Amino acid sequence: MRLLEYQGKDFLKLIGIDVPEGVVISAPSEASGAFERIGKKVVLKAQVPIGGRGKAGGIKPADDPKTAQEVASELFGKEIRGFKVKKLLVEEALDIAREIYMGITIDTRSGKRTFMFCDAGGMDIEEIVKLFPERLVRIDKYPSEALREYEIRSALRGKGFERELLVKLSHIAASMFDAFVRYDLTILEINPLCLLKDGRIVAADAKVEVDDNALFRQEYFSKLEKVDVEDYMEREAKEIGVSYVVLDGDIGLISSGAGLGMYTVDLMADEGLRPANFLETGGGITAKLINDSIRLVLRRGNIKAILINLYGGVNSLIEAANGVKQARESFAKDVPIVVKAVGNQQEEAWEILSSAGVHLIKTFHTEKAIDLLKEILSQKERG
Amino acid sequence: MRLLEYQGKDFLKLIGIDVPEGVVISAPSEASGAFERIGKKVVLKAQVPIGGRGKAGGIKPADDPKTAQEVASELFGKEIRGFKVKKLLVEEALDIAREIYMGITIDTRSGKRTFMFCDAGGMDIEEIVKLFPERLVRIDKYPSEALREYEIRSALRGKGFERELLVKLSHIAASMFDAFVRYDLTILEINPLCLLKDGRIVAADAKVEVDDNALFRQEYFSKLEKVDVEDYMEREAKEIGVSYVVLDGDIGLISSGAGLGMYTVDLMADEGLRPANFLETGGGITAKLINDSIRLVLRRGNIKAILINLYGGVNSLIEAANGVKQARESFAKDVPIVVKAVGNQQEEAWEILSSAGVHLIKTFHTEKAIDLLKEILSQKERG
Amino acid sequence: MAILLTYETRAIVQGITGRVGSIQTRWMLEYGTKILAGVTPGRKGETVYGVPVFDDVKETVERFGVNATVIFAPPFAAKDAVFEAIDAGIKLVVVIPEHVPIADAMEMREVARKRGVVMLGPTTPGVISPGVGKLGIMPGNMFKPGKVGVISRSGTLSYEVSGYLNDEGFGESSVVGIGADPVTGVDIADILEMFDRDNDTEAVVIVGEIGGSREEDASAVIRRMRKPVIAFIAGRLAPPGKRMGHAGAIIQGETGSADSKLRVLEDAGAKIAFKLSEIPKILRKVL
Amino acid sequence: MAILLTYETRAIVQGITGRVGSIQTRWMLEYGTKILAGVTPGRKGETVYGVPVFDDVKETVERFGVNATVIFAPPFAAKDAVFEAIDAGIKLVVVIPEHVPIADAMEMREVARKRGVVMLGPTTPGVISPGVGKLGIMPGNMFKPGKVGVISRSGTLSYEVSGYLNDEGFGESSVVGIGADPVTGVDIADILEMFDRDNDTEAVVIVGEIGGSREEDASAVIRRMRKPVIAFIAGRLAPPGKRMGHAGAIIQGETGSADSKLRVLEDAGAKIAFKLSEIPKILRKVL
Repeated sequence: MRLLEYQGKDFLKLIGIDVPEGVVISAPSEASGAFERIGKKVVLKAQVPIGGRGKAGGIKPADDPKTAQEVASELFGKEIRGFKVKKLLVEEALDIAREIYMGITIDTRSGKRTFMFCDAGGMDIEEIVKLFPERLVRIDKYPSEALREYEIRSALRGKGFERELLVKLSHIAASMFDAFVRYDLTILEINPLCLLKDGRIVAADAKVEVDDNALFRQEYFSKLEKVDVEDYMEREAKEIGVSYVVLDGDIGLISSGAGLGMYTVDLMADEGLRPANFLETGGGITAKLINDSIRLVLRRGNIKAILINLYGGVNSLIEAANGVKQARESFAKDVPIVVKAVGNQQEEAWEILSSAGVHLIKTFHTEKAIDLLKEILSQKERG
Repeated sequence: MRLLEYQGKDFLKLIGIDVPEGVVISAPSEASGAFERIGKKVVLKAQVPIGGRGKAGGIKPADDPKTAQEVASELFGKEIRGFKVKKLLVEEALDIAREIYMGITIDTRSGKRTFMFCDAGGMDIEEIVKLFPERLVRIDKYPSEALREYEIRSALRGKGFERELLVKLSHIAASMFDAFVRYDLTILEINPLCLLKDGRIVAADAKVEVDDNALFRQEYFSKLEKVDVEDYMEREAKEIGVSYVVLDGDIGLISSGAGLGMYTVDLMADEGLRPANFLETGGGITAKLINDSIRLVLRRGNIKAILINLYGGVNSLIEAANGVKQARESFAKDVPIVVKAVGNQQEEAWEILSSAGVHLIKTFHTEKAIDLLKEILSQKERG
Repeated sequence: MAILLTYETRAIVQGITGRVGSIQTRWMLEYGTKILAGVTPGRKGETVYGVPVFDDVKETVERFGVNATVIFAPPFAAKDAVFEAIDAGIKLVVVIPEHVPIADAMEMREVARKRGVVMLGPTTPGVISPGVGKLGIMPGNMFKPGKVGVISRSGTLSYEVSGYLNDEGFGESSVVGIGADPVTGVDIADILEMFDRDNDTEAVVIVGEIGGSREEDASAVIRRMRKPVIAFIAGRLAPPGKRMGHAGAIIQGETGSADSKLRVLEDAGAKIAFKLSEIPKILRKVL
Repeated sequence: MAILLTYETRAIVQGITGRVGSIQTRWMLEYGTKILAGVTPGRKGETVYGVPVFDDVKETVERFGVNATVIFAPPFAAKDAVFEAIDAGIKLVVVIPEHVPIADAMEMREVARKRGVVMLGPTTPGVISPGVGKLGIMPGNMFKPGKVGVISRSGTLSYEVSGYLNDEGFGESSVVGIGADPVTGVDIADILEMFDRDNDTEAVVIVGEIGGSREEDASAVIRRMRKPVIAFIAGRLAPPGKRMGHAGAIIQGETGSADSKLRVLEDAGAKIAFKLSEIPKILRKVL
């Protein structure tokens, strides 16, 4: 779960890190009021769940209430990198003396949490680190280890931070790390952390991602207003309980594993077929889940055929077959469906699938399923 | 900080452990209403911060609202082992099938937290454990170690708990241990934990003590209504910042360390002198603290003399001397004061003390200070 | 004879009374696996397909000399189940559940590695040594005894690759799913070393996929291995995954893409298969 | 020559710029102690009575080869200060502050002991080796060089007992406050063993007090010691302390009272002093 900027900043406040003065608005008419509350020059920032919004025109300054309202009207009408603007963060314009980078993520390689600091921040951080690797301070910690302020102070020694600034930066870093652990985060990034000319240290941006699998124990986040991050179909997929990504082709694809799904996409592409989506069921297949998945795939419109690639390991092929049959009998009457199903209880499943009028592959060969699919499509084209 | 029973039970509820249905009342007139709310036979339990209240008549049953009110009136008039009854817990009468003991404390010897379980509970638990040590299940954990439910399940194997009961008891134990760590507790004891005939498992009593030194980070407890646990003078002592215990003699005693104070009490007793109190300053002596301490000691009334036993290590003897002098000049004009003061900056301190008209011992010998005190008292008696 | 799961393996199933746990126990038994006991707290005294159930793992170790476990616990309980197995002295832990919090997976990995425990998963199909037994959820009919070791990040693809190996008469010594989660107990490199030491394995197939760097990290082992290694990466044309912020990008560097993996693996001496169907052909050449 | 604090000791003061830290630094310096640096985060570049201040302990270790620290931190910060010192490789840590949460003291004790660090405190006056130096808050004028080792749970009583030793011409090799808190870094037993190995110590005085079981726990060491041990317990007639619930009573068993301590110590071969003034007389007999 990825937070919008304003939600991320609320979270930073919660853990004791300062952010610029700001007001969130949902309509252009609220902009001048927000300006008055802040009481100085502002920037209006489109709240969209994607990076690069600055270059896409999603961040604009305003020096007076009237301009603020005009800018807000303009932004609320926009679509930024595919996302409609539904909220704006109206924030004090910052008088920046210096920018810093701080970020924490999980190094899946080692299974450690990795804290990173750079004495420069901003959009070019990756370039800076590539060119001047010595400017990156990196501390890795096993789950059993805490990151303590003194380690950060030691690590920042000689990097040009002194007196209170050193103490404050170390404290911010320790608070971030502590929160990262406590709140089951997968990313916590402040870029840039700004030293302002008036002496304040504020997080000018906030990137916060929470482990979806840990939301059950993270009430703060599970109670947050759900962000309109995904395509509505991806959201529906979440409710059904499957992973779903929209692609731009015309073949519906359902697979019972991520690896198998990726492999099937590769093979389809090799054969010039274009999947309309990537839908992976995971290990919890029921008849209903398959039925719902087929409905979801078809909702996309313009679907020429569906390929269902299944193994019966932890998944029940019988459940899957029943789901296909139900869909066939109600809403998926006409679309060609190719099903490859092998594994535990395959014979029973084949029987059900045969009665459902789908094209059946009874061996493990995904390549054969794709050959069959191609054949069906070309027959269809020929009429 | 020690919680009253009802506060302890509120805390158990917070951490997910069931307690009997109960209502706290502050006046006899609320008793019948409380009875109605509970809707069955009740017991009324005096909320006093001391054990043994059952034997002292602080727990009484009532089978109807009228009796409840009468019993409440009786209890509110009582003083139990020195404590006036200001609150009653009106609680459903329990139909008990079995009693169990669970407790956690700190083993100062090893620096570990110790979980204890016994398949019998109640007031005789210490006797039971002495007679049948094999009935005690004990698990010790370093701070870096968690206590996990499966360890408790393993430890309870063969102790006669099965099926859901085993799972529930392990879960309660793990919740207790987790809370003990998270909330900086020094004692968490449920005795007895009752298996009721209706299948519920409830904590029939709760003993909860929190580390006073950790209250700064334990908002739940620091916000709790302060319990009227101590003598009002002990409470005042806490505000001043000293440790204070009331004794039954007539010599005021102020010392700059717990060990020194205990030693002084021993020596006084050997010489037939009886201290009126035990007041220990710790390492934060200021003139005001000493001045306040002398006032506190004198407030006891009936004080024949004051003995002040000080070392100047981390404490400033000059501050102490100024505090004595201020007290001498305002409210402590007549009482004989013997001061022993040695250590850092002793000469400057002696000068101030001499000008304050106290009896001064300039060597380390506490015995000499007590001899001097005896002499002064006998002179006084002789007139 | 095989790695990890051998004739000496004496296993339990944690979560044996659950819907998935019980049916999978049946299938493991039918495949001939030695499942000596099961554990579900509070269910001691019951049996599941003839397997006795206990309240805690320690008792099963004490009674049956158990040395492996297959865990079917709900995701939030997986960590405790793993720690219970490790504390009881079990050295092979197969963690089937998906959706385990990554923080828990990290703790499990740290403890398992410190204690010398081989932990497969989370989100693993488990390990099968065809003809010997299976600890996990893979369909037994997809595998045949043979001389090729298979290491896979994906369960389903390990079934598919075994299909090709069987078709062409190779079969598998053991098929090991390290787990599909970002953080797992063992790395591809760990399993490669086991296969290299195993007398019954003549070649190893790595079925990788895009993301992470487990494949790249295996290159040092591949370089010093005596046996041929064939590598396949799924997701050559898959849509790019989520970016893990600048921090993720900095850590990841150039690793993670199919290109990176294939280049590094080939450079280390692995033969590259672009389709699974190519694997048997390559095997014919190298064996 | 002394234990813990010797001519080789090179110390820092953590919290050197605070009110107490700075004045005590002055007194330690005046006593001749080698204080090479101080640490207060954010204050690097300042000096306190000529001692240079740094932001972190590690830098002082790298620059000055520091091997001991005296900590004057507020109670809530004591744990971090101790961990910083231990992580920087310091093996003698003196924790002056009172009112440290007991959970923090437990963590400090666990880590210190695992890492082979001698931690005195919390709530310790520190250690003084008369004539050599002092790491702590004891008034230097209360001590004289000599051959008696003193171990005390109470700061003030260690001053008083040293007074008697000086009066009678004994003096002290080292005087060690283990700390008055319920949980401390070292036990009486640990310090006894050090004194037994120290060539300059001829006898040891234990100044104990009621509560806990550190005195009882020392009996095994006393039994095997070559040097005479004299024990004193304060609080013979003090009011009984708070009961730590049934749990506390069960753990504590018979230990904790003055009677218990005196009986166990005497049984182990220690000579018992009922008043501090008796100690020099006993010393004359045993030396």
